[in-house]
Amino acid sequence: MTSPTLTNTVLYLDGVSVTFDGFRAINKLSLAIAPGEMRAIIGPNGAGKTTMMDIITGKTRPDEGEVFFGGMIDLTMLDEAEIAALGIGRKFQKPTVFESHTVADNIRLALAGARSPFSALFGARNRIAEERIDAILSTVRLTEHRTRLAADLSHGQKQWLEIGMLLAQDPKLLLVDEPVAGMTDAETAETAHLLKEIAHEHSVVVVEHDMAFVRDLGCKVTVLHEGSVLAEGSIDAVSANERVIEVYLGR
Amino acid sequence: MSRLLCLILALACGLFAAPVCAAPADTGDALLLIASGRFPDIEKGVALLARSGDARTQAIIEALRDGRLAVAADKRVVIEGANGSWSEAATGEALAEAPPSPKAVRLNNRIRRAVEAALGALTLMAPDAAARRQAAEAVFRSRDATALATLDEAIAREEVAGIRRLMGEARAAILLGDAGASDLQKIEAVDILATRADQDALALLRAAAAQGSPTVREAAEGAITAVERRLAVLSMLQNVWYGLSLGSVLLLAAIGLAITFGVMGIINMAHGEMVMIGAYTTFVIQELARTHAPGLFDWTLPLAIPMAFLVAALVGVAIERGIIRHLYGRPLETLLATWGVSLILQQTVRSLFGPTNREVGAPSYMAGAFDLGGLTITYGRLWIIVFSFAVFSALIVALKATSFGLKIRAVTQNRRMAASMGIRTSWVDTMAFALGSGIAGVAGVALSQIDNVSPNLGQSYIVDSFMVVVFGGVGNLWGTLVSALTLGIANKFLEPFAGAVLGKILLLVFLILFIQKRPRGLFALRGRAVEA
Amino acid sequence: MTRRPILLAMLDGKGAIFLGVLAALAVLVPLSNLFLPETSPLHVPTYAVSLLGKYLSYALLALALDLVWGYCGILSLGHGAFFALGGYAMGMYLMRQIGPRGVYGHPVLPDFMVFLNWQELPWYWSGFDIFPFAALMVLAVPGLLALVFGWLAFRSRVTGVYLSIITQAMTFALMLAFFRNDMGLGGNNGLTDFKDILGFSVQAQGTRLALFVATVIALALGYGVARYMVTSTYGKVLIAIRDAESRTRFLGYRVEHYKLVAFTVSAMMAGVAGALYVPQVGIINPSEFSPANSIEAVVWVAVGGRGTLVGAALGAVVVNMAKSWLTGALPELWLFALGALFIVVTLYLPKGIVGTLAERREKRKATATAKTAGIAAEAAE
Amino acid sequence: MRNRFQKILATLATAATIALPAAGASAQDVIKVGILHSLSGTMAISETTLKDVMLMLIEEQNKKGGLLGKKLEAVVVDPASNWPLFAEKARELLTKDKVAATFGCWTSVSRKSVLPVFEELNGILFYPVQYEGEESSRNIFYTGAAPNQQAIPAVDYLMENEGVERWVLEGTDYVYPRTTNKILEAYLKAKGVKDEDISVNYTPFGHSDWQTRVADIKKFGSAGKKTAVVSTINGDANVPFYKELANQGIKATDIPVVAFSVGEEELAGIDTKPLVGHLAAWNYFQSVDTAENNDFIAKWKAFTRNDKRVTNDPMEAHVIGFSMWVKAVEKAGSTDPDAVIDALIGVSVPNLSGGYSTMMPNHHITKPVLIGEIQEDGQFSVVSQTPGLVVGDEWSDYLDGSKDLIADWRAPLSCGNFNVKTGKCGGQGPVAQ
Repeated sequence: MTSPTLTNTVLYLDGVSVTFDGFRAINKLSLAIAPGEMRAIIGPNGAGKTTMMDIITGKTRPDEGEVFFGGMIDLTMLDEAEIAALGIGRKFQKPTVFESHTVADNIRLALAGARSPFSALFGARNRIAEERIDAILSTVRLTEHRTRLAADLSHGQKQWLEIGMLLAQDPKLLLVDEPVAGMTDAETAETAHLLKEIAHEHSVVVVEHDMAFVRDLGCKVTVLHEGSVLAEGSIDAVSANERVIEVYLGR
Repeated sequence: MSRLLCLILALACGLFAAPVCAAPADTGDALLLIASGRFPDIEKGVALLARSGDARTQAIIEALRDGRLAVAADKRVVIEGANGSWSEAATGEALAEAPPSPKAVRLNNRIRRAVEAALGALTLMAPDAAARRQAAEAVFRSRDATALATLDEAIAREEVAGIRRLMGEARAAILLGDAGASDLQKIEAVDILATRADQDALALLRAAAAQGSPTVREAAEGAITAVERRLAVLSMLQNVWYGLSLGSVLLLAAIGLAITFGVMGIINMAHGEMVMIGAYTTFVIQELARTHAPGLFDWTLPLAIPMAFLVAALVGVAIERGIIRHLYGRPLETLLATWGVSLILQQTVRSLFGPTNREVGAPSYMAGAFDLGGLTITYGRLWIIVFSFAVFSALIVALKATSFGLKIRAVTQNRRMAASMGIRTSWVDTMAFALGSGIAGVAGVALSQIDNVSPNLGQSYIVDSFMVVVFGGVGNLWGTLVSALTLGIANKFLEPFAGAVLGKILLLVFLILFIQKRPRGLFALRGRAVEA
Repeated sequence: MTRRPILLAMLDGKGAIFLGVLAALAVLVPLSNLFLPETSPLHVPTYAVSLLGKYLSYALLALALDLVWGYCGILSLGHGAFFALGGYAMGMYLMRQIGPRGVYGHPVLPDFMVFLNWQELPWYWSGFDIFPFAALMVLAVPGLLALVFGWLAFRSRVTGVYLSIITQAMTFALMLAFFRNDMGLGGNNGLTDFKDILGFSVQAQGTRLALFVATVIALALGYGVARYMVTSTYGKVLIAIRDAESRTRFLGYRVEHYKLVAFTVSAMMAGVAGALYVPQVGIINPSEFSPANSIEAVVWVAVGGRGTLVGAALGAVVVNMAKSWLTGALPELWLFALGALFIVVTLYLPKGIVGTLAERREKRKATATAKTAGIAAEAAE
Repeated sequence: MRNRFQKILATLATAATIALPAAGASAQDVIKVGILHSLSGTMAISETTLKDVMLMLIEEQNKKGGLLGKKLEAVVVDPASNWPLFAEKARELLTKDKVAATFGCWTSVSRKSVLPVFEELNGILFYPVQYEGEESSRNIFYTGAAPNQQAIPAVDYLMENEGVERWVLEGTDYVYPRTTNKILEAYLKAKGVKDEDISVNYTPFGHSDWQTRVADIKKFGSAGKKTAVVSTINGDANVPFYKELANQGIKATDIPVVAFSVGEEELAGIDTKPLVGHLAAWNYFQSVDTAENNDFIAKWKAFTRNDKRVTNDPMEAHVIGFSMWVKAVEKAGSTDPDAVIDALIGVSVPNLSGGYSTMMPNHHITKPVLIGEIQEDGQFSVVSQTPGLVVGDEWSDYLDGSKDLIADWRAPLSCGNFNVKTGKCGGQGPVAQ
């Protein structure tokens, strides 16, 4: 891949590899996400989905390859906080919210704005408009749980809260790792709807196992296998691809 | 034998000594001096006795050495034999009844030296090789010129090469200091000592270089530089050895912790007390041996090892069942509880055995040292190194090769999965903790050989142990091994320059900075597993 | 309720009681000491005043420790070091105040320097004869150490036991360093035989009371600062870090900066505690740096209740009172008692004394709010 | 809210009253004696024994009918080897328990920590351990040896009897070894020993790995001249030190070690066979063969119900101190501190080595100095004894800071640091300026 594609991508990976103690988690992975695009990434366990997210968000440094954001910013040079500040939000596989804070506070902490300890100590962060919190809570359908401790939420609600926190960050790119794991069908449908809503003004990358869910999303699909791209295209196209069937759907 | 000796001595001490040999009366004078009880006179007495060449000399001096030479109320000098029999010192004839209130002749260092020198000259031709070796060394130390002739004679008869060499060195030592000796002899002596090339030789050579004819001085200086070069290299090696032995001690102290803390994640502040318990077990076993079976004393350590393991392991089981079991998943709480436990254990031991140090003796094979190409290797340290490596490998095998080890690893890696596979996790926890404690106990057996056996024993090792485990990387036994040895050797190379205190400080600072570079120690696992 | 202005939010029930008690102590203790007759059961003898003062300076140390451990999960096993450094800064001031009244009557040099015949004062002793400077150092020295140490550690993301152990290494190294007589700080004997503070004799009853009151005030202020920090959004972030560090990072917070601020502030508090401790016990020496002391401080916090501030202070006082009492009452057995106390607390009061009480109240409140919330929700539909 | 507040206040108050003294209640028919020795922590090793000795002495005194017709009552506290706690406990003893006299402390730092307390509250402390000197307080009586009662005679012995020319001064890095070694250095130089023949080295407390040091000593000792080690190594570190000496085969006949802090108690922890001939200098050895001593040893073994228990120099110091105090109280006819302090000076009581020890005006006592060689049975055999008694010299003549100072607590001088040059009380004062 070369620069023309690079310039008009929000996220761009080229020839990225990383190894843990000899095991190649990511192998010459290349991927490009256009602005405003929604992309589903599927693949068997150990295909390197989560590791890819670690690399994009600066948690893991790649051994080789380049990772660019918005065309020109080299993510391999930055750490999590800086990358988050750039506008990349991430939702973990296992829902991680601040259990000993109320739902509202979870959102409050996530809302865009100054992040330095001093702004947090003296004012700035303490004067956050409740309206914005309300807005987000209503998008993620948690308004009535505003004052509850995050710890007391149901699994699905936690997933949503975390998505809500992503929204609060108001990122250009959302990385969503298995958002519907352990959700009821109703919740799953809800989530799909929610993500599509979000995708209107953000680029979204969704990692998921649940094929039905991916189908609901109705977006371009990338299949990872052993750390590199196996196939790319519409859900029907990839489901037709026999190598995909062989390594993944087949089982 | 004695006549011969007398003859030789006569030759040795020349004209003025000749009459001495003739008259055993001198023995009488010597004994009078010895009976005086005044150290300087006793010393004179010994010297006189040594020169007298009386057949009784050796017997008397040996008796003196062993504290069997006594002075009776009636000023007679007597020798105490086996099972309380007594004999006249001068003549050796046995006494019918015990002499009135015999008082053993007291020794001090000067007299001990005189005795050594005298016996050295006397036993140069003893039938027993060991005795001859000792004699040669004694003469080398005493440099007693009067022994020269005997020495020549002995060298001529000596078969054992090693001993002959020693005698040669002794001879050289005497000649070098002897004003009478010719330059040729002296230069020859210099060469012999140059081959010996140890501190003592160096000292002699320095002395020779200080006084003596230019030629001798020149030869000596040449030899000195050579010896010094050799010693410099040796001291490097010596440092490595010291480092190894210190490292092995650290390893022993830390290895149990590597299980309870490293593998199980329990911040076990009572670890040091487990070591202490092991040491006290050793003490108890030795006490039993002393009182009941003195013959078995050398076996106390081998015996103590399993016992210490057992005792410490049992205490471990009690702690785990009683306390730690309720704290899994709350590692920091374990710190507090085990801290409490350590206080209790210390006080318990203090009330049981008293607060003072207890004596744990060294069996014959742990005592003394031998020379390895100029390196002094002390047996105690050697055994401890061997021992610590043995324990380490045993542990590795236990964890890697046995089903028990497999279970431990399974449980520590994924408790729930292991449980669902039918492993009784709580049982495994207990066993693992017992294992860690037991090994700590075993370490105590070794440490009892080099350190205080007191209730504070554990406290002095706990901090170091944690350092070692963390530096090596928690949960990685090989890391613990490497870090223990690294810290040990580094410490020993720093000590000569920085001194013991500063050396240790530097090491700690290094450790802190090192953790910055590798926040999970030397051998950290990489990848996602760590985060989980 | 989250709209409540910060200063109001600060004072919850616990805090009010705590400050109330402190105020009461600050007033009642001096009064009873000065005006009640010796014989009255409520009379607090002067030596008891300094004893209380000692407990309270320990309480401040515990408070400082709780700020980092309770609220951002940094288990420091080296907080005794900051305490001791503050103490040494104060001790150096007090030494300089002795002036020519040392046994050798040397105008400037402390006694231990005279008989190890030092010729003049080392450079780092200069300035300590001026109280403001010394006071500044009480804050600056521990603060600076914490800043550097913390910057290194947090930047490279040293966490959990690793952090705990290197903090221990830090205090251990400092202990060895201060034991060295070449340090020019009195070696093993440390600094002692103080005479005056600000021109008043440290022995005098008045001074002791003043020091006690100062300690109470310092503790109250310390509580105020800590409480302000943890109730502000900053505190929320700290707790967020404690619960889910990487999540906080992915939200764009510079975790290391947040930790660093807390760690440094806490270290300074510890320094102040040490500075108040020294004139009341009359000696500062390297054993204050010993890892065991720092661990004990952790124990106080745990006993009182981690993450409750008030609990930490209470724990420090309770444990030390127990210690003072037991070492006198059953000198042979007190270690059993103390050890047992720690075990019992960890087993049966995992949240500590205050923590357990608070938990009960929280539960009640939580259920209540949940109900109201439910009702509100129905109303909304 | 309010009542909860009051509850807490109440609990705090009660807690306080438990922990703190309920003042008064000091019965009139007993005389309380404070015992301030660590029963836990690092110093318990040495100090617990002294606590037992005191209990024994007090029990005996009571058998004899007590003192001034009153029974003696021991008040034991545990300062737990924690120096600030020493000060706290001293305060407790003096204000809460109102003890008439206190016997205690081992380390210099513990004494330094309690000194201001005893001076402030005008108590009496008997300090039984050999120490560095450089101190004389009106309220402290030093029954242990000052450096001139231990170190210097030992060095003289080595020079005369062993012909030692080369010296290793090996010590733990704290004030006692530092001062003692300073004094010895000055003394040796005065005796014409050259700088290169003196090597001074300090190791940390509880130093347990002696390989390097012992090797260095061996090296230093093999320079052709007779060498000796003067050890001021502190209690804990001694066992590993001697074990290493033995292992590396350094015999007393090659390089003798003379120690000032190693007594029978310490040796009880070591197998002494390889150490025979190494020396120690004290004012008392268990092996001293006198009626008083044999009697004391017998009583001690009976009291501890353990015939393996040994006796040592600090124990004797307490024996001397206690009988001095008893005598002084009888002389003064009361336990009033000022009276007793004045009465104590000049009091002379039998020590266990067959002589009399007298309390001098500088609050130090006269003692014989004994040099002993370690025997196989862990005892010492006395190889030399100073002809007369030696007076404890509180201000060493070999240190610049203190050579002009003397202490004399008799009126009119009654000063702990009188400067004979300036004729003023209060140290060298002007001299230094």
